[in-house]
Amino acid sequence: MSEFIIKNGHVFDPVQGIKGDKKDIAVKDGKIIDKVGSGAKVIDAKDKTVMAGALEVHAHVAGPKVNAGRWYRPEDKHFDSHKKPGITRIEGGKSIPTVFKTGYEYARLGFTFAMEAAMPPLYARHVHEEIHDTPIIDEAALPVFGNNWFILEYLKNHEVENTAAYIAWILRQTKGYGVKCVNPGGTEAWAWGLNCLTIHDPVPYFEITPAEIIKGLIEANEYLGLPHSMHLHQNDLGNPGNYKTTIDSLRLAEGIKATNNFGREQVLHSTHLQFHSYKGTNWGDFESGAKEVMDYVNKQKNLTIDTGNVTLDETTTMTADGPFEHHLHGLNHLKWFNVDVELETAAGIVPFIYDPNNAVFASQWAVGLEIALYAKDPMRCFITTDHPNAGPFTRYPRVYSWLMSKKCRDERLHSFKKADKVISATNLATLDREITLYELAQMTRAGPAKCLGLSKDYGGLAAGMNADIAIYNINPDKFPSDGPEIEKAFANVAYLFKDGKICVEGGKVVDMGHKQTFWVDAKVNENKQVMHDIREKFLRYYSVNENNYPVPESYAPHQHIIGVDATKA
Amino acid sequence: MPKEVTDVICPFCGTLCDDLIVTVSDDNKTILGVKNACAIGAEKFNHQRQPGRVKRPRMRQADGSYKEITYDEAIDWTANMLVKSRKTLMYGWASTSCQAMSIGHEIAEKVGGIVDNCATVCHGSSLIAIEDVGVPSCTLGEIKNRADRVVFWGCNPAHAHPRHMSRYSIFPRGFFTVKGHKGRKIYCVDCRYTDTAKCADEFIQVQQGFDYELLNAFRTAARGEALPDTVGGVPKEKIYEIVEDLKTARFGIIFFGMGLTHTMGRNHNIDIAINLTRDMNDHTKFAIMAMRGHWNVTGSGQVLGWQYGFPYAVDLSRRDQARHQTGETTSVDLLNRSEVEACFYIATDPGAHFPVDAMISSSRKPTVTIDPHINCTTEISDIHIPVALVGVEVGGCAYRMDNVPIETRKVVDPPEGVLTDEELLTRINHRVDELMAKGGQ
Amino acid sequence: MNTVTLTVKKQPELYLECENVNPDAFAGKKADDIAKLGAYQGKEMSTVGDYFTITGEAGATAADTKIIVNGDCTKMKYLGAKMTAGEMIVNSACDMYTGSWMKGGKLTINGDVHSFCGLALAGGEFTINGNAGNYLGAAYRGDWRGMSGGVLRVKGNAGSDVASFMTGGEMIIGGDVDIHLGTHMEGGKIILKGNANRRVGGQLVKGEIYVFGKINVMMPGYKPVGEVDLEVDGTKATFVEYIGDLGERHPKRKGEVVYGKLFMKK
Amino acid sequence: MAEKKITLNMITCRTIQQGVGMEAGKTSQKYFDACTIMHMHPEDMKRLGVWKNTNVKVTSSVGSVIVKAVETREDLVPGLAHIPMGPWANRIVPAYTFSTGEPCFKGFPVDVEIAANERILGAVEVLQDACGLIRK
Repeated sequence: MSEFIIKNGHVFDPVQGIKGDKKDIAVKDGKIIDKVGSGAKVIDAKDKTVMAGALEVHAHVAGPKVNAGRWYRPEDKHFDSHKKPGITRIEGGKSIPTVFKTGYEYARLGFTFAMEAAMPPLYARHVHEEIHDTPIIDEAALPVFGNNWFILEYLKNHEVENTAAYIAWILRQTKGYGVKCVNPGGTEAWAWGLNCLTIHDPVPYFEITPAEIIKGLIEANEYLGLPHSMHLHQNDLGNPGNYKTTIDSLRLAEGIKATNNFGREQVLHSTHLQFHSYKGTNWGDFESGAKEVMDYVNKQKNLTIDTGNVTLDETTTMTADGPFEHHLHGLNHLKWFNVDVELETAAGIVPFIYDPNNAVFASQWAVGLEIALYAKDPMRCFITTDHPNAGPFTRYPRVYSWLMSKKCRDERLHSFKKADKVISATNLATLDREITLYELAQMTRAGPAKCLGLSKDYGGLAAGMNADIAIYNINPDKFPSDGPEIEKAFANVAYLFKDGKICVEGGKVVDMGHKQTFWVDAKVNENKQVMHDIREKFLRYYSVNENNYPVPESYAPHQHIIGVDATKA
Repeated sequence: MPKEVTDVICPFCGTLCDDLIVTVSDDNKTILGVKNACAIGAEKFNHQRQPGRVKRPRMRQADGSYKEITYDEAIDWTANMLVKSRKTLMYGWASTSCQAMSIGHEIAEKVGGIVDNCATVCHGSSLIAIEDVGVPSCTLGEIKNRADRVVFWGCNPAHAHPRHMSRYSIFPRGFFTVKGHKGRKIYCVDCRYTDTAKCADEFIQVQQGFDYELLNAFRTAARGEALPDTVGGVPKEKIYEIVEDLKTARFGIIFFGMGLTHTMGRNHNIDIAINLTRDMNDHTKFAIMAMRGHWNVTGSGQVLGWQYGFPYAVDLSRRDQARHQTGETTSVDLLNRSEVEACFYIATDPGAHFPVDAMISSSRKPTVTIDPHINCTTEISDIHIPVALVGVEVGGCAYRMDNVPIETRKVVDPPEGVLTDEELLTRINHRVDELMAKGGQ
Repeated sequence: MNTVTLTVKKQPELYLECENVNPDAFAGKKADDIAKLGAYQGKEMSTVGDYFTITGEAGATAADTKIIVNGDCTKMKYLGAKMTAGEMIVNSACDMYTGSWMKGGKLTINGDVHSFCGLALAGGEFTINGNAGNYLGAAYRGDWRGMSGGVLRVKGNAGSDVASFMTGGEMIIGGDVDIHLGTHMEGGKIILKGNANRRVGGQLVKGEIYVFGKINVMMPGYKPVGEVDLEVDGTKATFVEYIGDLGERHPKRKGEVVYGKLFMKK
Repeated sequence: MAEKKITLNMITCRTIQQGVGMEAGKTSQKYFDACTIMHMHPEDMKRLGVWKNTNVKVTSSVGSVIVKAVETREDLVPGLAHIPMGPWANRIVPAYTFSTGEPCFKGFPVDVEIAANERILGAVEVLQDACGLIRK
């Protein structure tokens, strides 16, 4: 493999505390090293910004609902399907790009890793088929557990050890990365057309509450010591007044300490917090609850969050929160897709237009920005658009421009048709903070890497770390104040190194890299009870045989397996 | 010693049963018996061992007879045809693996093909309807575990999906459905008193071609509005009675088939059935599902979906963009209008299943057909390339009618020297690369 | 206004994609530049000049440009598609997508058009002095936004799925239509001078349909509510008024349900 | 008094015998037996004066095919006829799709007349014949 030396760039690396100093980065055999020989290829990064490759902590990029969203929306790419010159394939789709476009676009934005945020275990093979076809970026997927019958039955009796053994079994069958929980209990209730809107609403038949599920999954996650924490999409998403339920759920993590060998400090990651930070009782008196929620998050060191920024686009919402999508369809009457998955979960999809002329959508935009701007510790707050729910990930550069330039976001805020209403319903106008490049590196690199338990090799530029490096045409000494300029600078990297290879140069994809699928193999003590329950459920209730359930090896030809030993004496 | 292969997936229909047990000879060459399969599935496995199977490519001669050629010759001819043609119909894919489809799409993107699958004459109407109005659905296990009202509308699983009723929809006992059949009320709506109708608690005979009107009447009744005395031959009292009963379901499901997709109005029949299902969700929980035919037609839609964003009829002929318009880029329309210059058929038999005028148009163009067996299409093609039977002689991923993917199993070796779809397509792809590098189009 | 005249000099062997034959693409161009615009048959890229003789030159903008096309265009797609201003007259039958996604200007076809013409028409005047195929003025697949503005006039008959998902504008059909007229309509106005086969106004949320002839089978979701005297496209007559589709959702305005309306000439 | 020619509404559908025959091979006897039949209502058979298992000529707007008339097992209403899907049925299926991609497989008018002495072509033959590929 070739050697590189990236010279004279302004380096931003929270791992080493480097804040824009000029520093050379040496690369050899896919790793960052201290020094390279004189034969190394020189990359001139003068007047450029150098960061580690970014990590996407939460996006819907592969799997059954993502794909349904693609193919049932031909109108989303009818005029948006192009092939760029070079080695790339045809790229299609605005709100839900095809797998090819997904890989290329993430790479062009400087990303080297993306987490698929919701994998129904029964559909794991589908998720991995798409991951397999997504070029360049490394990917992993989180199986969903919050409405799984095994989990509901074990946690009803607070059987944490059995829960953990079952989680370990699922991770191995599905090549999954960690524990995702979506609308705990509510999605099982949805199988009967019902929902759980607070954490104390009982789940029909199973006699358990969302609170018990959340707490039990956090405990099981720490019992196993997985690299990532429990990853929660809370109950009552998207409804005015939900911030109380949000804080109630976050409180469940109080007093629990992270137990793992990966440097992770949080026990709960609360995702797309924007959708969960609303005050008021209806859309008429709706107000931002971002301050209340972030005040709590800032105090609790064992929590991480991501934002879920609304980008004010036409997009496609999709979530395992089945009842929410049904509710949304009732509001906008656009085409509704739903699938309930036996014993495990559900999913819904509805196209959505975040019209800036609408005061509610403009306020949601403001709430998302507030979440990031209120965050005291950028190592615990990550920028996402909950792609494609609040907007497509391809809009990250625009989100960065709103966060990094007060001028830019104020221009947007004051040009809303109902600006007065938005300003009075939110606190955004009062916030002066501008996210710095260093903070951006924390929120998109070092932070997510630590949260996912990958901080040893990813999210930084220290010697020994993986050579995933993004170089932007940004001179920190002359940081643009103009929104479109900031956007342009982040939209196409000057260079993207993935595993020490140049994959993007001048915004153009030049190499497909060495794409890997990450998953976690947790060893637990032999558990006869759980194995018996699994056999029983497959014989009686599943529609596929147990032997046809696992993801075959060939689906993930390049695996990065993270081993965890959770056997107990 | 003969051995048993268990958990075998049946590569016939969209039910994708995964509990077959196949007995094979100890040399892995011959299937000796099949357990758990329906009559059709069993025949598929049994046909594998019949003598007289074609094992090498064949080329049609001037006198109409076929002459054996080598794989290399067939691959070269095919690649040349693809490179030369300005617009090629690449139809089929429903009986091959997702892995093979992926390679096929790569070829299509290079040569300017239009990739279409068997949905085009099957559940294409359903896909149009879902594109227009979405679909509330579920996996088959949900029906087994929860459904207490089951409606078969214009479908006949007793003939087309023989084990569907016993595995998922009528007879099985599930978690919340411990009484099995007794706990479910089964309706069948059809213009014929089919064998499926004979299993139903209630049969509603609709006048052929009046499904849209009848579904409109169901929706109107559900909103408590007035109806004419009869709709599509069904008295209004009956319509009100059924609608009220469906509202009292705990979990209801509508299965539909060719009775809706092939009948006047096509996609609209499904569209309005989906809307009825959506309306029912204001009262209780309801789902609807297409009874997909070919065992992996769903998979083709999925792979096209994640690679191009459209479920079928994907026009890559411009090579720099993907387009989709049923009625234009669909196989039968392309052939009716003679909009393509060459035809490439894989894992399907349009000769048996397309209307004759479309096939007359096809027969006048250079044509390659890739199929394990001789069929109607191979006999009007310039070249027939035999391949291994996917799901029997080679594995690969397939998607069930509810979009659940299952990796099919290889149970016996293919005949010696016979390529798999993946191997063959890979070689065609390489040959296309070589020709294009040499300055082909 | 400058006039460009195109005369077909060669017939395509397949179908020719003429997405560059419209006032917007021609604006500011002389005959030589127009000749260089792309035209496609599958993967073969040729030019407008390969298929047409071009005389005259375009105006500075689309609004200043008039295009006249002579010769047989039966195998030409996308003529006048996406035009936003100016004028275009085709003295021939045309293939698919003629006048689709049109936003403004005036397009006249002196012949028949095939399917998918006038898709999602948003503005302008589109006149077909012949018959039209299926999906006239409908939405593109999957879109809930069909024809939203402008005037679409067909002298003869139209096929099936006419005006699906229409949200605005006006369509006048001189002759008959086949099945599914105004399905999923959510606004706008359709005037049908002839007869409709079946399924008029199915799943209609909002909008008005006027039918001068007969409908073979009426949708069960329509209910007569009275008679009204109206003047419709220059014809004064008594119409029976129906509301519907009663099986479909309807918006409310000031507490009152707003139904779709179907008027049948007595 | 039987009529010489009657008009019926034709639907083409899958049957389990057709499925089995298809998997047995398109040139197999099983396939031939399963697909070269037309299910008719007894009243229509009476109207035409045709006995069970007699060959009939079925003509649609696009062509004709010879199949064997049989009494239906899955009840039809009078006026409705059914040929299992396959190259014989498709010999008469109109290819018009209403711009939906789906031809008119179900619900098209056909004329039926007795053709007791005419031969039913084989699966490949019926297609090759239509395509003009049989050298006579």
